[in-house]
Amino acid sequence: MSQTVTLRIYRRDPDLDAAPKYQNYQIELTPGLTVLMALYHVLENVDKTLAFRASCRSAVCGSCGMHINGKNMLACETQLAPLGNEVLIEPLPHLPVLKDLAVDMTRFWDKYEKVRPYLIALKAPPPSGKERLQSVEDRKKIDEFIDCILCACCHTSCSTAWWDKEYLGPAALAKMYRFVADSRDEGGAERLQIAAREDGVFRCHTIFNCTEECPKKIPITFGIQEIKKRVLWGKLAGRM
Amino acid sequence: MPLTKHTVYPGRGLGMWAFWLHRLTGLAIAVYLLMHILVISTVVGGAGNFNEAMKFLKAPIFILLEMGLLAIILIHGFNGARIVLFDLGYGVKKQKPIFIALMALAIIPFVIAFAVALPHIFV
Amino acid sequence: MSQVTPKPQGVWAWIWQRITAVLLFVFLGTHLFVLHYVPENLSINFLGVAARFKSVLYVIVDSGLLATALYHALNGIRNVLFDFIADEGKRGALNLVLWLVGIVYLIWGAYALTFFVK
Amino acid sequence: MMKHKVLVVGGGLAGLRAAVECAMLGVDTAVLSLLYPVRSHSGAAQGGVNAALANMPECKDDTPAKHAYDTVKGADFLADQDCSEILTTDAPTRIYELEHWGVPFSRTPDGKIAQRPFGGAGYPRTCYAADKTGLYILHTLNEQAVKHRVKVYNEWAALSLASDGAQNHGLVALNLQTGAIDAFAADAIIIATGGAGRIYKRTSNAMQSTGYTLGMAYRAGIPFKDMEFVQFHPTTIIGTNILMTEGARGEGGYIINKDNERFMQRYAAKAMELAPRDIVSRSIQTEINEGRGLPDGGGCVYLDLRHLGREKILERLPGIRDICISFLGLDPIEKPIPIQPGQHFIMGGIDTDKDGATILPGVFAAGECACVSVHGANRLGGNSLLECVVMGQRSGAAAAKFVQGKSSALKESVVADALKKTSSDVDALLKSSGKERLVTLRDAMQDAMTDKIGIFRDEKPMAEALALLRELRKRYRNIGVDAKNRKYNLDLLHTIELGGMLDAAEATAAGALARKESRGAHSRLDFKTRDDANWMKHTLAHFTPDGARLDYESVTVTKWQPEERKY
Ligand SMILES: Cc1cc2nc3c(=O)[nH]c(=O)nc-3n(C[C@H](O)[C@H](O)[C@H](O)COP(=O)(O)OP(=O)(O)OC[C@H]3O[C@@H](n4cnc5c(N)ncnc54)[C@H](O)[C@@H]3O)c2cc1C
Ligand code: HEM
Ligand code: SF4
Ligand code: F3S
Ligand code: FES
Repeated sequence: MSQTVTLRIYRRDPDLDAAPKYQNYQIELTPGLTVLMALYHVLENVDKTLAFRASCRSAVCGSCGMHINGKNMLACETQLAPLGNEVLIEPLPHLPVLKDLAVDMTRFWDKYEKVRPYLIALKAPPPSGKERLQSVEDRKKIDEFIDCILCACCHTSCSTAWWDKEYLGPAALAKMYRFVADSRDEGGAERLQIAAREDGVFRCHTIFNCTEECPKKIPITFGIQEIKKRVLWGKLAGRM
Repeated sequence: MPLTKHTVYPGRGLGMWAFWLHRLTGLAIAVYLLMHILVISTVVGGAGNFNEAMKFLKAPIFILLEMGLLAIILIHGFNGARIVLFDLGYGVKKQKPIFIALMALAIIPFVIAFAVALPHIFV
Repeated sequence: MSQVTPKPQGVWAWIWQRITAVLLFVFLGTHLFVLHYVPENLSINFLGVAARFKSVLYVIVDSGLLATALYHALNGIRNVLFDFIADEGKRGALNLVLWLVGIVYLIWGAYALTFFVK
Repeated sequence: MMKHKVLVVGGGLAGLRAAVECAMLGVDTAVLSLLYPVRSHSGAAQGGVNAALANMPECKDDTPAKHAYDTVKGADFLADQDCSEILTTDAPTRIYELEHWGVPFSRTPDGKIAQRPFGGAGYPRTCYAADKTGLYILHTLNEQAVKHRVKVYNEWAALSLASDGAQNHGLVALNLQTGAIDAFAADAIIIATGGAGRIYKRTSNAMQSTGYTLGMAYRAGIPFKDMEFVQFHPTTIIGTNILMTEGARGEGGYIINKDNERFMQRYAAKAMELAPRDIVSRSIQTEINEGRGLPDGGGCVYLDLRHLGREKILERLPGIRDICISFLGLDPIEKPIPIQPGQHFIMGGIDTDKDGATILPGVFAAGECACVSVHGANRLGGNSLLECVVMGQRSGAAAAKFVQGKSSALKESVVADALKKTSSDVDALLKSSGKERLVTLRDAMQDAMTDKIGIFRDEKPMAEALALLRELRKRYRNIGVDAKNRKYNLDLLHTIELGGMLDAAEATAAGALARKESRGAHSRLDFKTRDDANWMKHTLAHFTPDGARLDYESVTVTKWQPEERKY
C-alpha cells in the first residue's frame, strides 16, 4: 500500500520572478524517507531547477536549515511521514533568497565574525609546548555551546534579528558565550565590550525562539543571559 | 533581494507569546498612562469640569474597561517579574513553567479586584 | 573581518528599565490597591481625588509612580522603536523627543499632584 | 580574474590548515570552496585523531615510532615508511597546536587531552572530543582562518586547472550563487577537496564528497596513486548509509542475518563482531550475497542492540539512538538496526610527495584527496584527521616556500585561455541537446562500483565494471542538462561533477583489476594472499582519453620489513 505526500515548495529565482510561487510535488512515502531525500527525489526526477543546500545528510554540517511547516529545522534529520499529507517547505525566514530554498547567508556570517570567534590567549602556551590544562569540570561548562553547527535556524527565528539587522543575533552570541565560558579564553573584557554595544546582548528581548528552534538543543538564551549578567556586573562595578 | 515575510514567527514557542503579550500590554499601558496623567491632572481646574468628566467615566462600561486595564497591567507586571528574574540569571532554562505559574498567580489579584468592582458594574 | 566600531552603549537604559520595573511593582501595586481594593475609591470624583492629593504619603507614592512610570514607559517605547530604527541619527532624534515628552509630562504631573498640598 | 599567491581549493580540515599556515607565514592566501568551510565533511568525523601523547596511564611508554609501526602494519606494508614516520612525528606538535587554538578536547582527570583506544593501535592514542572530534577541529580551524583574515570564496566549484604543461598558473571555477565562471591566477594551488565516496552507491561520505577535483588534477597530467584501495565500513545504516560507530559493537551489539543467526561465528569464531573492519565487512557481504540478508534476501543485515537494555543504550550510545530515530524512524531499544557495509574512505588519490607537492609545479594536494602515501592499503581509524592537519600544515609551508622562491612570473594568458575553454565547454553543456542524463549514468557507475569493485573483487566482474565505466565515459560526452538557468544550478553542477567522478572510478577499477593479490582493503577471491614479491609497489594511473594508463613505483621501506598482519 503506497501513500503519497504533497510537498508544497517555495520557488523563486529573484532574477525572473517578482513574487514567490508555491509549487506542489507528489511524492511516494517510503519507510525512513527524510525531507532532504524527498527534495533530492524532486531535484533528480521531477524538477531539475530546484535549488537547496545540503551535504552531510546526517545533521552535522548545518547546510540544510529550512522552514518546514512553519518551523525552522534541518531537512536531513526530519522524517517526512509525521509531517502530514501536505508539507510546506520554505527558505529560512528573513534572509535574502538566492534561489528557492537557498538563502544569502552573508549577514549571518558577518555577525559571526564580529564576535571575535576564536580563542583569545594572551599568555603564551605552557613552556613545555604541550596542552593548556583544563579540568574536566571546566570543560563541561562549554559542553552544550561547542555543539553549534552554524545552521542559522536560531538566527532566522529571532524576531529581533529580523527587525534589527544590526543585532548580533543568537548564533553569534552563542559563539561568544562558547568562548566566554571557556576557562582557556582570556578575551573576557574585550568580548564583553562587544556584547555591551547597541547591537549586542541588550537587544535580546528573551523571546526564546532561538532556543526553541536550535536542532542541537543549545540553551542559547541561557548563554545570552549569562553574558548580560557579566556585562551588568562589570558596569555596576565600574570595570567597563 | 527578496525576503520571506513573517510578522510573527509561526512556531508555537511559549516564550514568543510571552514576549508579544509583554510588548503589546506595555505599549497599551504606556498610551493609557499618558492619557491618564492628562485626565487626572484636570483636577487642578476645579470641581466642575473634573466631576463632569468623571461622571462620564463612571458608566459600568468604563469600569469593565478598567478591569481590562487591570488585567493588562497584571500580565505585564507579572511577566515583567519573570524577565527581571531571567536577567538576574534565575530560571532561564525553566522559562515555560515559570511563565505559566506567574500567569496563574496573576489571576488571584484580578479575581479579588473584580469581586470588589462587581457591585459597581451592575448599579 | 569587520572592524568593531564603538557605539553609544544602551546598557544604562537597560538597567534603569529593570530598576524602574521593580519600583513600579511597588508603586503601581500601592496605587492600584488604593484604587481597586477600597470600594469607595472606585467612583472617582473631585472631592475624593482632591482629598487623596492632600495626603502627603499618597502624593509621595504617586510622584514616585509618575517618575518611574514615565521613564519606564518612554524607554519601553524607545526599545520597541529601536528594533525597527537602525539609523544612528534617527535614534538620536528619537531619544531627544522622548526626553522632551518625559520632562514636560513630569513637570505637568508634578504640578498637578502637589496642587492640593498646602 | 582574481589573483592570489596561494589558492587553496577546499575548506575542510586539510584545506583550512594549509590556508592558516600560509596566512601565518604572511603569504597572500585565499580559500575557494564549494561549501562554506564549516559545512565540509571533516565535521562528520566522530572518533578522534591519533597522536602519541602518552597522556593515559595505559600508554605511558607510547612513542611516535610505535605509532608509525602501527600505521605501517595497518597499511599492510604498502605505506611509504618515511612518510608514515613524518605523520606520527609531527602528530603531537599538530595536536597541541590545535589545543592552543581552542579545540575543546575531552580531558583526563588531571586536565590533559584524553585518549581512547582505536582499532589496530597498540595503545590508547586517539585524542578525542566527545564523539564530535571532527566537528570541533573543523570549527576551530575555521575560527583561525577568520582570525588570520583568510579570504574565502564561498560556494565556488573548481572546474579546471590552468597549466601550460610545465607549470600551473591558476584555475577556473564556477560561482554557484551567480552561475558565473571566472578565473583565478595563483602561483600555487593546494587541492584539499576530500574523499570520493560518491562514486559508490553506498557510502558514509557526504553528498559533496564526489571526487570531481581528483579528475581535474588527473586531466592536468597529475597521476593517481593506489586508487584501488578503498575502505569499507561494516556498519552504515540502510538508506542513507550514515555511519554507526564501531562503539556499538564495542558495547556488545550483535550482528544477525534473516534467520536470526549471529553469523560472525562462522567467519571469526573468537573475535565475533569485534573482528577487524575488513573482515566484518566481508562477512556481512557474504551473507547478503548468499541470500541471507534482509528483508527476504535483501541488501542488509541487522545490528541488534536490544539485549543491551534500555539503560546501557541511553548511557553509552545516545548518539546512535538519535540517528536511528531521526533517520530510520526506529528506536534501537525496541528494534534491530538494518545495516550494510558502505564505502568509507579512499586510501589512494592525487600522487604527492611528503610535502604535498605533485609532479606539476605549482600544484599541491593534501587531505583525503591526496595520496602521500601514509595509509598504504588500509587506513587506521583516527589517522585520517591526523593526515589532514599534518599534511595540511606541510603543504601550506611548502606552497609558501615555493611561492616566495619563485622567480618566473605568472602567465595570466594561460589562465585566460583556460577560462575561455572551460566557459565554452560549460556553455556547450548548457546548450547541448545531448541525450544522456546525469541520473542514468551516475546510477550505473555507482552500481558497478558497489557491486563489482566493492568489498570482494574477482577478475570477471571487475573486467565487466571496467568495460562499463569506459563505456559510460564515452556516453558522458553526449550528456545534456535540463535546467538551463545559471544561478544555483544543481543539475549543471552535478553533471559537471560526474565527469570527474567517472575518471576517478575508472582509474580505481583499472588499478583493482591489475593488482593480482589481496592486500589490506583490496580483497580478491581469485588471489587470496598478499604477494610481496610482485606487488609490493604503488599503482600510478595516468590520464589518457581512453582510460587509465598504469605504471608502478616502489614502496619506501625504512625500518620495518613486511610481515604477516596478525591481530
Ligand atoms: C562518517 C565519517 C567518520 C569519520 N571519522 C573519522 C575519525 O574518527 N577519525 C579520522 O581520523 N578520520 C575519520 N574519517 C575520515 C576523515 O573525516 C576524512 O578523511 C577527512 O575529514 C577529510 O578531510 P579533507 O579536509 O580532506 O576533506 P573534506 O573535509 O571532505 O573537505 C573537502 C572540501 O573541499 C571542498 N570541495 C569539494 N569539491 C570542490 C570543488 N570542486 N571546488 C571547490 N571546493 C571543493 C568542499 O567544499 C570541502 O570544503 C571519517 C569519515 C567519515 C565519512
Ligand atoms: C508592574 C510593574 C512593571 C514591571 C515589573 C515591568 C517590567 C518590564 C520589563 C522588565 C520590561 C523590559 C522588557 C524587555 O526589555 O524585553 C518592560 C518593558 C516595557 N514596559 Fe513595563 N513593567 C511594569 C509596568 C509598566 C508600566 C506601568 C508601563 C507603562 C506605563 C510599562 C510599559 C512598558 C513598555 C512600553 C515596555 C517595552 C516593551 C518591549 O520592549 O517590548 N510597564 N516592562
Ligand atoms: S545555535 Fe543551534 S540553531 Fe543556532 S546556528 Fe548553532 S546549531 Fe544552529
Ligand atoms: S529569539 Fe532572539 S530575542 Fe533573544 S532569546 Fe533568542 S535571541
Ligand atoms: S545536510 Fe548537513 S545538516 Fe542537513
